[in-house]
Amino acid sequence: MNPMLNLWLIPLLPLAGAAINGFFGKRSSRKAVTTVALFFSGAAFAMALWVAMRFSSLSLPYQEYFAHWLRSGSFSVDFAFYLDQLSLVMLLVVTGVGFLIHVYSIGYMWGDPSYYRFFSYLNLFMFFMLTLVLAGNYLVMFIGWEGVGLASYLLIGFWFTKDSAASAGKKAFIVNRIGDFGFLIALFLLIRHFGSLNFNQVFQSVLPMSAETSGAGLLTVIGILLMVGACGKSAQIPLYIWLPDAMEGPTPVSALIHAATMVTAGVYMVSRSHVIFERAPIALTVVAIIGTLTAFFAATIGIAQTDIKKVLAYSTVSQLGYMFMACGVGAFSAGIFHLMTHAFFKGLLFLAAGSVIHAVGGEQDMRKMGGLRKKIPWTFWTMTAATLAISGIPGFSGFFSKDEILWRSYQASWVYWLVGVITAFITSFYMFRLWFMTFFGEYRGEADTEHGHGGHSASDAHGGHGHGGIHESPRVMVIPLVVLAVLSVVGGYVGVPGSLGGNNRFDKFLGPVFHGSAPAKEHSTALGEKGAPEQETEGPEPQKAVSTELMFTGISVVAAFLGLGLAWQLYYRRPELPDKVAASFSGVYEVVLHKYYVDEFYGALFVKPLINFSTRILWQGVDQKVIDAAVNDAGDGAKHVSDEVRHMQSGNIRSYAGWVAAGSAVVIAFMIWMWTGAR
Amino acid sequence: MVPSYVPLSYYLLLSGFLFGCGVIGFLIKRNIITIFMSIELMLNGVNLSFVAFAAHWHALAGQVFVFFVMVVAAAEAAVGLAIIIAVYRTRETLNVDQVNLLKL
Amino acid sequence: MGEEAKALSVGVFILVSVIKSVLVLFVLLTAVAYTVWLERKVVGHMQNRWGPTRVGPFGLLQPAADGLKFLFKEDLTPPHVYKPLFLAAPMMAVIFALTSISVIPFGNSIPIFGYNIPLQITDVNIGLLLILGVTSMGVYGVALAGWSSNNKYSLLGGLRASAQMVSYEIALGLSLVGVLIQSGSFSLRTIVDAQGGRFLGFIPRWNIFHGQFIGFFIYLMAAYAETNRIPFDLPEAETELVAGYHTEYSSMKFAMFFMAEYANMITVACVATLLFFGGWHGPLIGPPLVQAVLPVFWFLAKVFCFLFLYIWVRGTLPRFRYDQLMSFGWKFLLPLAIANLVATAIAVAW
Amino acid sequence: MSFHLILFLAFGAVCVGGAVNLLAQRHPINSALSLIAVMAALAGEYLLLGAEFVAAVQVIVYAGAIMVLFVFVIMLLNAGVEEETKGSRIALLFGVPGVLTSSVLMVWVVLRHSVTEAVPIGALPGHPTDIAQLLFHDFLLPFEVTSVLILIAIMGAVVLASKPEATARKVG
Repeated sequence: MNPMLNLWLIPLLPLAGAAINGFFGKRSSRKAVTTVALFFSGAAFAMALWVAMRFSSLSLPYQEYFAHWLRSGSFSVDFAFYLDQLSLVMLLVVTGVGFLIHVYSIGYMWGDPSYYRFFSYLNLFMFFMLTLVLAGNYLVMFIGWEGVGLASYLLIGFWFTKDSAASAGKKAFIVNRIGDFGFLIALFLLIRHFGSLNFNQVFQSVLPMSAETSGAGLLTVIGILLMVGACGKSAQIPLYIWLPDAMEGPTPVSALIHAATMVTAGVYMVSRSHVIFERAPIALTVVAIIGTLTAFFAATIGIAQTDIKKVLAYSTVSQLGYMFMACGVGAFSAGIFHLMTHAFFKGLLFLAAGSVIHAVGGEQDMRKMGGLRKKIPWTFWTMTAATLAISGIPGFSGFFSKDEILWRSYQASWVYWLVGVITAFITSFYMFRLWFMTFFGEYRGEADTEHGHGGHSASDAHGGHGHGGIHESPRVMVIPLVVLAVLSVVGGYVGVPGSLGGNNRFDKFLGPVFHGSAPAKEHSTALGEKGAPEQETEGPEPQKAVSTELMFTGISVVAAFLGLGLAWQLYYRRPELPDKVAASFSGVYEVVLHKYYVDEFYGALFVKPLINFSTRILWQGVDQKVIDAAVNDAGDGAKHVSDEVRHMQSGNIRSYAGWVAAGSAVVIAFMIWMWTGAR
Repeated sequence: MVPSYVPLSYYLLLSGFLFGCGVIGFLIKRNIITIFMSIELMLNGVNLSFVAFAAHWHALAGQVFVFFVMVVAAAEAAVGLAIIIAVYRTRETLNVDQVNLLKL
Repeated sequence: MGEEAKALSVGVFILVSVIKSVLVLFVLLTAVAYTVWLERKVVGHMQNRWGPTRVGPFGLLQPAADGLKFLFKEDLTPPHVYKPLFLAAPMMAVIFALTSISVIPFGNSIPIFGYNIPLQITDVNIGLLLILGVTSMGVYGVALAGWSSNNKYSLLGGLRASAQMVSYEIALGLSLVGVLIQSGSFSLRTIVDAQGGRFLGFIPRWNIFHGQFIGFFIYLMAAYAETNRIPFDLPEAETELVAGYHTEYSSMKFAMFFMAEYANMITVACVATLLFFGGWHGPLIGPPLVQAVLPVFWFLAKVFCFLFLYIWVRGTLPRFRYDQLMSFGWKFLLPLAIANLVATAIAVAW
Repeated sequence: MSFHLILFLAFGAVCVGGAVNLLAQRHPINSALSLIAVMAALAGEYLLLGAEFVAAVQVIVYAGAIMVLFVFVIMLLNAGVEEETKGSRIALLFGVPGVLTSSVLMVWVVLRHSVTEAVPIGALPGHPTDIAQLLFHDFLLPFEVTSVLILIAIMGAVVLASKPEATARKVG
């Protein structure tokens, strides 16, 4: 039997930190707040590591039951945790990256007046995220799901005095709600048809079912609805619009929540429910298509962005698209693999970007940067590592994961692969564009004296750093950068594909979760072209496959280097070219610059009609003319009636007695009548 | 002496009569104290029927209920008379028709 | 309509009852009269006077003289009184006072003409409760008298009387409950029979020696208050209220109050004797006839002792102040009585 | 015309007379006295029914304590003859007819359905021990509750009747 791991400690530690900081942080010193926040998040990380060490000795999936939550009839939900390879990976990523970002935030947020609030929120986020990851059933997962939404809302709107921040937070929350709507309906369907939300029971009852190859069935519907939820949380088309705005939050938040952990919750959720998806090929296709489209689409937007964080945001969206593409083609382990590496290098990118912004005094526009290579070497080098990683330059973590995805997607359908490769090219292009614009050429910003005065420091956390001069960030910020840099370099080697002489250990590790759960063979042939059969990744692969895989690897590498070259051409050797290009393609450029006017489109299509509807019908119509009217009329009616009846209540005791007597006479008469009638 | 019987109905009629007198008194009397006495009269009427039924059904519980009624009556008398005194102190009258402001 | 109704035929029963009633009434009234004489004598001697001496030897005819005096005095009713009640009050007082004597047993039943006649007008098995009830009704006489004579002194007297009696009635009843718990009956006869015999051969098995001393003490206090005797005679406090509730009364009506008061004293003394001093129990010696009469003698002797105690106290103690009276009754006697009751209950349940 | 019936009628006559007198009298003290008479007569009825204990308690509690309180209050407030006020029409228009109708109905029911049943004299000797058994054993909880009720009533009476300034001093 399993030893008691006390998993519940892992989420509860950050919660305790959040509570302590939230209640007492206002009065306690920054040092105290720092200590608390670091201690609890670090403790969670240590605990996760300890669990990882004990992991081999566990019989999986390891489950912990704490208490009954709901009970109605046969349906019951418990507070239960569920640990297997998948959630272990997520656990390590969340706690590890989270802890690093905590450390980073100390330096970054030091000058902020509501320092304690930030860390309280951050810890709270950790709590919810861990709950989500460790949940033993969909409902507990949903708690975490909503909780991270809340935390992200709070943190995006951290500088709520800034209107854009506040509205960005609202936007994120509302868009997420749309996704949660789908998620909830999926949960209801699960309850309705499987009578339970526990992963075990649901999956046990799903496993024997055969794949719905012919037309959409229950599982398909559930899958698509789950995907809707995932779209909301993981910023996929059509619900990705909140993520770029979310960059209004402090950069560590963007790094932790909107790059590393929260936005990947959707991927986690989809791959957690892989049993369902594998039996719903149509849903899988939907996932894959959405992922592919998002990847490409967001990447193209990324090209034209000039705000450094916006670029990163769109790249995040597109990377998430990659992950969903992987899930969509049934390569869940590849998706999770990319999730992990992405957590490393994208977190690093954001942190480094934050460090850059920090250095130039709150400026976020890349056109006002440049030539920072010398001034902030640590940031430069770490950022370089991250850029190489994300662009899929061989040897870096991103390369392995992205390559894995591309290869598996090719096995599903060459279309995915093609789009994927193009996206890879674009990715490396805009990443290196960012890289060149930021660190090379000569500095295009204002004079040093301008740095970090009110306006800028208000625009991002730079309160304490009023002094001029572009300067390297303090050590407390640099160390996490370095650690993450190392991780994003070596992080990929856990999953070196067989074709490159490795034996995909990561895939093997996750194997027990994903493999063997696929529907029976004849179905898998039935879904031959799409939803790659899991078996292919197991064991040494056939030679032909190896050679082709190598070829495709080569192609993607070439694409990456092409992107690099183009960026070098445009933004390093001949910096004037881009404007020309933009001018020549002004129409396209405008469209891309304005993100394909998606926000405006949504505004015109949904938001404005909704507002008008609510104003005209709901507010002025229903609320004022029906509800308020009803209430008021009820009040007036009561008043009028009582004005009449009041006279009955003369305050004369004997009159009351008279009424009582008359009434009792009536009652007695009635009773006797009934009684005589009865006999 | 010869064992003799009185119909239960006689007792019931008597108690009903007492009760009715009590109600009438409550209705037509103007003096608060008298009204209270009318209430006591009602209670007594009820008690009589209690005891009569107790004797009729051979159930002592009826008599026990009488004790409870008495206790309630005692409490009611204590509080009621205290109220009357308070009313008199503020209103200088014992006439219910002049104590019609629903407050003391 | 007691149990003995079965033994006797109706006619004889009624006859016997009437005879007994008349007898008891006569004895009682005489006793009342001579209690007054006794009081005057004793108090006189206490105050180093002679008391009544002129009428008859030792003034033994004094009661008769008083009675005549009352009879022939003018019976005046002041114009401002509320007449019906003014007339009714003294009668009430007397009636209630005399009623309560009806259930007092003076001794065992004695055989006369083959009939077994109990020395008691009637023996209801709730005798004690009846006495309590009647004595509690006794307050009406005083109160109504005070109110109806429409005179502020009298009103105060009446108010005091009713308040005092209601207050002390509780202590009185509670003090008796201890005895009831011990004997387990309301019937005075049973209670007395339970007190026959002796402890250790010489201590009579009376309730007062049977753990009810405190009960007896409380009963005594409460009884004095109930009968409006010194030190609790506030309703008729001459010095403050000019004789309180019977200020306006004269001649026979006044005599009625007088009789009522002394009758009550005698009743109370009888009850004390029955409940605490073993009733008619006492050493029985001599020939059968003597033995038949002796219990009655013992009973009367004990009652006499109590009456003497009454007079003695009156001769010695001062009067309470009204607030002292109330606080004594509510704050001392009542808790003490409750404590005694609880203690007795525990002891019996042991 | 049995002995029992005679006694019943005698006591009943006192009851009826007292009740009617209570209504007829205009001075509260007379009403109080007539009520006392009613209660005493009721005690007699209880004796007829064999409920000796109840009868005694009726006399002690009702006639001896509660009514004494009434008389006391009447004397204290020196309540005079009740003055004729316009009164309340409702009481007369609705109340009295209501009472009459309901009582008529009740009489009808009683006469129709329980004439035959009869109670012998002393039908149920309510021995104090049996009553105590019921009171302190079977009805223990109600008994305790009533004791609490009494306690509350006492406190309420004290608070209500104590002089306002006295209470103010106690409170303040």
